[in-house]
Amino acid sequence: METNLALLLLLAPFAGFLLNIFFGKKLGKTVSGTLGTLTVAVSFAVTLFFFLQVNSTKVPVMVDLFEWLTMANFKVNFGFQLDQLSLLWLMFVTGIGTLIHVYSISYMHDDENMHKFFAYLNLFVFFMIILVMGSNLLIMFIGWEGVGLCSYLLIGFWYKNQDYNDAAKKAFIMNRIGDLGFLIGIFIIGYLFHSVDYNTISTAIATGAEVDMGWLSIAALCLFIGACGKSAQIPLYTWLPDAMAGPTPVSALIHAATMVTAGIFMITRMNFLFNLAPDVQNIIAIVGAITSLVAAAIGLVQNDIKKVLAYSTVSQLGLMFLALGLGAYEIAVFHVITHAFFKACLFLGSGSVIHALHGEQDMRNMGGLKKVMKITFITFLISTLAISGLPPFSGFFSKDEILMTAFHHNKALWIIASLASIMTAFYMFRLLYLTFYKSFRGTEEQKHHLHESPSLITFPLIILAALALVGGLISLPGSSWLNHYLAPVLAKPAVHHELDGTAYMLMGLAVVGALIGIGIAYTKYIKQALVPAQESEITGFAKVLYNKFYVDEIYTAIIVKPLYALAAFFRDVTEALFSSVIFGLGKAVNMLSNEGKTIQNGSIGFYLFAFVLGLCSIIVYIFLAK
Amino acid sequence: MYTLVAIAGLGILCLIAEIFNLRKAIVPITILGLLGSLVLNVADYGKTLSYFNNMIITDTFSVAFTSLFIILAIFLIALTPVVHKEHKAKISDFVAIKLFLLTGAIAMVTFGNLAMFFLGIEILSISLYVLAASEPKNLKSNEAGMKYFLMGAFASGIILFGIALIYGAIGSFDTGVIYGALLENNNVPGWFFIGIVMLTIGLLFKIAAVPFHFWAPDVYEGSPTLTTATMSTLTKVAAMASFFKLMTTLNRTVPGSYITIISIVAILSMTVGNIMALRQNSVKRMLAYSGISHAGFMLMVFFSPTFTAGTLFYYAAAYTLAGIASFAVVLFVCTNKENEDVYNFNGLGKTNPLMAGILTCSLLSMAGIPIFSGFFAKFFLFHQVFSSGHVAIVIVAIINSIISLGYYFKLIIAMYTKESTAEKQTVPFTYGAVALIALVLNIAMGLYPSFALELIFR
Amino acid sequence: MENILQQIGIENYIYLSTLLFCIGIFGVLYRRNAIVMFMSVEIMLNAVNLLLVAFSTYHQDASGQVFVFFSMAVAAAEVAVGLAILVAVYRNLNNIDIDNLKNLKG
Amino acid sequence: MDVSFVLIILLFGAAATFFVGDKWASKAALFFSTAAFAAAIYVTYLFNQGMGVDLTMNWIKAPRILINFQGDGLSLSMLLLTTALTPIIILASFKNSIPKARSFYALIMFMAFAMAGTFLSADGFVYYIFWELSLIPIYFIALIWGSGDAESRRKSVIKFFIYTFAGSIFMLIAFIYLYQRTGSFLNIHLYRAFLTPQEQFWIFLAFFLAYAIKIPIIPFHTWQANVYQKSPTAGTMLLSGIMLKMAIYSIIRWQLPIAPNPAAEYMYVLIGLCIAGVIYGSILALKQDDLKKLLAYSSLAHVGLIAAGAYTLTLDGLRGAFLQMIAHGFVVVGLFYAAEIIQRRYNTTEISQMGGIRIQTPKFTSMFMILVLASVALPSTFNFVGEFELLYSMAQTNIWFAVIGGTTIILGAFYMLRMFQQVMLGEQNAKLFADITFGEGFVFVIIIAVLLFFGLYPKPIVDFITPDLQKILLQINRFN
Repeated sequence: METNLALLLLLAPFAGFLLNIFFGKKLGKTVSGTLGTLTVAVSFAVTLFFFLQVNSTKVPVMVDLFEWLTMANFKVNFGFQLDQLSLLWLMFVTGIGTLIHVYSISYMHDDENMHKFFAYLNLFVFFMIILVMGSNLLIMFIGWEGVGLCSYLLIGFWYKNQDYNDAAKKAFIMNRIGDLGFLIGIFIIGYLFHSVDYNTISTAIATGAEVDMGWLSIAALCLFIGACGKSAQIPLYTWLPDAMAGPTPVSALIHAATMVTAGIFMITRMNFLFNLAPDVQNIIAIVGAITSLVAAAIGLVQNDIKKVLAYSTVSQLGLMFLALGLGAYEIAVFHVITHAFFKACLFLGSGSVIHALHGEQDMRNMGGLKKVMKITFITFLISTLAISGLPPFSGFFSKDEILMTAFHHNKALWIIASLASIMTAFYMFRLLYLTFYKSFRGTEEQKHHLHESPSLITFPLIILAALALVGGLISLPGSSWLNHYLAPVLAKPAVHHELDGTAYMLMGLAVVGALIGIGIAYTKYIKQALVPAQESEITGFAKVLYNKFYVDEIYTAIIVKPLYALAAFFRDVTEALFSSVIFGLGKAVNMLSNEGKTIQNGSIGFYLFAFVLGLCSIIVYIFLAK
Repeated sequence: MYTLVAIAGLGILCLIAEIFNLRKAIVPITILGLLGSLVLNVADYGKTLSYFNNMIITDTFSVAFTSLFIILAIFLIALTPVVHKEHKAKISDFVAIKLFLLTGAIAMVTFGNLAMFFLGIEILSISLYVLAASEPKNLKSNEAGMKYFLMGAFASGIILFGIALIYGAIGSFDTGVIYGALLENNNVPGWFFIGIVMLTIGLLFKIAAVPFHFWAPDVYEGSPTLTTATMSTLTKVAAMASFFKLMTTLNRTVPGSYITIISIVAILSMTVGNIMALRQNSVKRMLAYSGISHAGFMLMVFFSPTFTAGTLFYYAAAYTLAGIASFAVVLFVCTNKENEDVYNFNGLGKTNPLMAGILTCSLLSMAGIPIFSGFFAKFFLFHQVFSSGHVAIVIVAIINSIISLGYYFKLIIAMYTKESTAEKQTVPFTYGAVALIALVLNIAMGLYPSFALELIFR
Repeated sequence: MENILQQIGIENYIYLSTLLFCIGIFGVLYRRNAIVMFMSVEIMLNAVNLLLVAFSTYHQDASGQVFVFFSMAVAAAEVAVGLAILVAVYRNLNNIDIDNLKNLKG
Repeated sequence: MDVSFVLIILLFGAAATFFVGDKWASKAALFFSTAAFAAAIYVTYLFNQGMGVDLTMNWIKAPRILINFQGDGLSLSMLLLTTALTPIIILASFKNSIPKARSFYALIMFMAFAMAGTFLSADGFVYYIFWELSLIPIYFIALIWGSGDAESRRKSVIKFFIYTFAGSIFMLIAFIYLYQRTGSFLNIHLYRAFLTPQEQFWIFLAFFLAYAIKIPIIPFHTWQANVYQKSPTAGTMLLSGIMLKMAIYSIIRWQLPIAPNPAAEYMYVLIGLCIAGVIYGSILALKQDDLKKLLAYSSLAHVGLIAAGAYTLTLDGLRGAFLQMIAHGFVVVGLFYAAEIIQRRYNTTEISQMGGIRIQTPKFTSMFMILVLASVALPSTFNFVGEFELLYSMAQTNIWFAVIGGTTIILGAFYMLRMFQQVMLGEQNAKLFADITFGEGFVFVIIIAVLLFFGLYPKPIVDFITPDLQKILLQINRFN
């Protein structure tokens, strides 16, 4: 029964994928979209069932299907594990997934390949479920690469545009760099523990099996590299902003709410391992903090509405990694959830705006949409407040927990994180002001067509905004349901902060910081009514920021270009060289042959002479040899 | 012994048949006669008999080689009427000369006395001089005949001198006596060995080994193609077999330096032959050089002569069968052509797939590609040389095998990838039949190598 | 006969015939006229014949002398064929200088 | 019934194909190759039932050579691969109008025969004969039915032939030497030969030359790209799908058990060489203008990894090599088939003339995409199973091998997706691209089905080959 239900949970989206890919075109857009949505909804329903069950029984559901891989010293089963962590993830994956499917029915309605869009989206949900449900690292890896594939397919959904295809390719390849790390990590773990099952490994660690700590740390580091790729951390983050080439629902689902949090999921999954590698934890914390700051700084000056959100996502992910690095897994998870709500809402809201403006994404050509798009605006506002970390919105609670943990561990990290938060507040409100306030700056044509989006679009927005509003309730400071719920999957007990003076002071500081950010944005974009300058006019540090610290250019210069140059070198020089060695041998023999022809000169006299010479030399040799 | 007499008699019969205007019957009768002598010959198999005061000794070695020669002669004679269809009057002469040539060849492997050997080699040579120069109006043929004759006569002189020295040292021409004398008395005069060396050199000339090979490409090219076929198949292996027999019976006290010389000559022959063959335009010249390299390969049997008689026979059979098949195709392609250059073969794969296929297979066999007998021949040879401990020469042989692919494939490529220059012709029955039978025998030997390999025993 | 041979010594016969043989070889190598080359070859053969006869006497064995007959017959046959070829060449080239026979090479 | 039955079907099929004439040749070839596949399955079934499927016959007395065909997990799995791919390859050529079709299909069948014989022979000499024999048909296929400028084709094909022949003939010498030592060519006897380390070194080297050229391992690969490019696609499929597996199979079957010492001693050099090939091939594939050449270099990279795995001398490495051989066989045939389909319609393999195909042909795009993904070893495809095990075996040897070798998953994704983008995506191509026909799609569907099925459930194959690999491993470790 449980097996069948679990399979239903897993395979429903896959069925949706199959139906859509094979029959989608014939079924028509509405049917195709509905089908796609329903299959995910089914998964959500099943998840809910399991969630309630596990929440009450506290016993994880384990499903083992068959033996998949056989190594010399370990076996990998095709098995699934529905425990607290995976169910939590499944809840928002399928839940938000369903909402975004609903949204997409309307959003993608004009696209000729809508059935494909839904197919890919279903496939994504399917792989995401595998990633989350797997009972060992390799099953997770299937999902891990699978979601990467879907991300590739969806970023490049409008495949006629080669720039989009480039972005898709970039995403896939950068993910693959991380994946290599992940794989190496799996190798080491498999070698150390003779298993890649979560339970086996955690039991082994809990019972104090003798393991080489050095290798263990390396394994943890490798896994973290994998997480970096998927969750867009320095140095592998540059694909995420580019990934905004995909349709907006994709950005919301994959590149904000679910897929990019896979790294956090993985590290939380393996928390027992990371606990043993404090050095790696430090690295994670530092990388997370720096990522959050750098991404936030870049986000300050971007003009593309989705790019801003993308950098904001990177920055928020950085904060989550910071929490992971500090060993506060439950806090990271908390932020993942709240972030999923408000960031999905923000992306969908921006999608709604883009939809209304027929594809316009540059904020300099927006403005004044507040009046036309009421629902979009309100939901957007709620989410913006949430991400900025203002109480009582959900973001406040999760972000504050992170800041507080950082404060207790390392003041420098806390300062960095706080700075990032202030910047977040600034650029989010900059975004809000530029988009919704003042007057419309686009063309007359666009102005004429401005409209609020249809209900299929606004409905998910409302739900998500509501969740963004109240999501913080699951882990209120002091009495956290989440910490309690997650306790069985975490090796160490949750970090518990006393609600003392320091705590309140920190909360206060965080709020003040957010208000400062908002204030600056307000003065600049409402009071002074500034509009961001054209690219050519940007100078100084702003230009560096605007150009994203030239990281892409640097990567191109130090990796891609040399690689191409090397390829060309290999192709034109070494291949020719290798080839000429072989041909050279042949040529040498042929030359010898040509030379030999002159000896064979046709003269009987010479032939006889050679004959006699041979005769004499043989006789002489025989005598000498004697 | 009766084989020898029968074949000589057959030759005379041919000449008489011409007198009685039985031209048409000549070739069939000869072939039947040869088949008859083959039977006669095979009847002697397994026995060691001697005739005429040991002038002729038949053993398994001689019977095996005689059979091979007879079969080759049948092929060559079968080709004669088609080749000379415009000079019907000549047929009887050509057939008779070939029969005499065969007689010489058989004498060369059945001799029990150096006099018989000398007669055999001279009968063979003189017949060949005639055949080489058999187109008196063709300057090329003249030149070939002249070159071959001059150098051949020179070589005969050397062989004769060698025989004289051997006679002087032992006091007998009888190989048995010489063998016995060597067994009893190791202290033979020094000139005995010079005699052996001079005999060796004369035979190296006949098998066209470097540096006594210069005549071969020129003579092969200039001679009428059928004669070239005879030279490169029958003559070459007859000389080789004779050489082998001489050395195994006479050369009991082989000093190391003799083996060194053989190995140097073998290496030179292989290498020079293969390298020179690479840049030849004339197919006949190319096959001449290829023949030189094969002579080099065959010389490797002398490293362990006690065991290699079977291998030599196998190699000789494989090489000659492939040679006959290729020359049949060359004859077919180059009839009425000015020369035998490679471009004449362009597009043969399209215009005449059967002949192209046969030539391809024969060339592959010569190159030593399984499962043609040429491969097995090389394998058995390498195997034996390897067991005798001469690894270095095997490596050289292998490198040469690789080089040889270059020119064999040049011809194959021409046949299959280049556009045809000539009209499609129908294949005369004899060419097709001879080539096909030779190829089938070749492949059969490849599939069942034991038969030929174990034919010779003591 | 025996005495003479013993007096003179078999070595001297060998030297003589070797000398003759070498003269023949040099003749073949040095001359370009085909007929003269034939004759040189004949000298070589005759040198051998001499040697054979000498050995025959030395060994008191008749077979050496019989062999000489063979070799003379063979030489005659050889020359017959050779001269025929020579005539053919002469008809085509109008001379018998072997240096004109260099068309086949390479 | 023994394994020789399959060989007989293939050989008879070759003859029959030749004699039924041009019109029916392709059908006859398809029929007989499918029959051979069925027979191979039946033989495998018998083998699994514990029945003997070996054939032993005396052939040559001195030197003692037996005709001995042995069916075990390893040889039967390769036999199945060969006989499964042959009908696919034949089917893939169906749409082409091939001049002299009967010779073409007969040569394909003959090649299948020779390759199957190579896999099955237990007698080193017979094995060598089949090994060489397989060279001849592909030579003619590439020479006669190849594409491109005739002169350069001739040059590269002859280079290929001489080069591979040169390598393999040294193997023959190694066999002759082994025969001197053991008096037999049978592999089980050769395994038992007690060779000194120095002897082993030379034997190993001789084998290595043969295999390194055929696989190919750099720097012996120069023949490959040109031949792949210039052969007709069926030829390329035979070469890359099956023929180069012969060499890797031979490493496991012959080279390592006979001369394990140098393999262990020079392990780092060998693996390093193979991995260098992985990187080199991958980087080269980045900048290729010709689709088939690109695939050739990608194949170079993939087989480099397989060979590296085999040289780790671990069970994982050997098994991974086997799994990946099968997986790669299917995927590379599929990819070259895709190239062929494009070539059929556009008459070129120049990547620059492609692009914008996806709009016109969604079905083909999806299938091509899946093959590309399988080629980059996406988990749940068969290739992932193999590649994972290979990389894991390398990680056991030295983690850096896995790291450096693992870059193939990055670079592989790089060049394959780049290729896919340039070939398929973008604005609609001016030239019309008809969507694939049922027959064409059918081939793809079979290949994809195999790749996905075994990707998720490789256990049957694993269970089938593991016992015999363990035996081989036992031989490899016999000196320790």
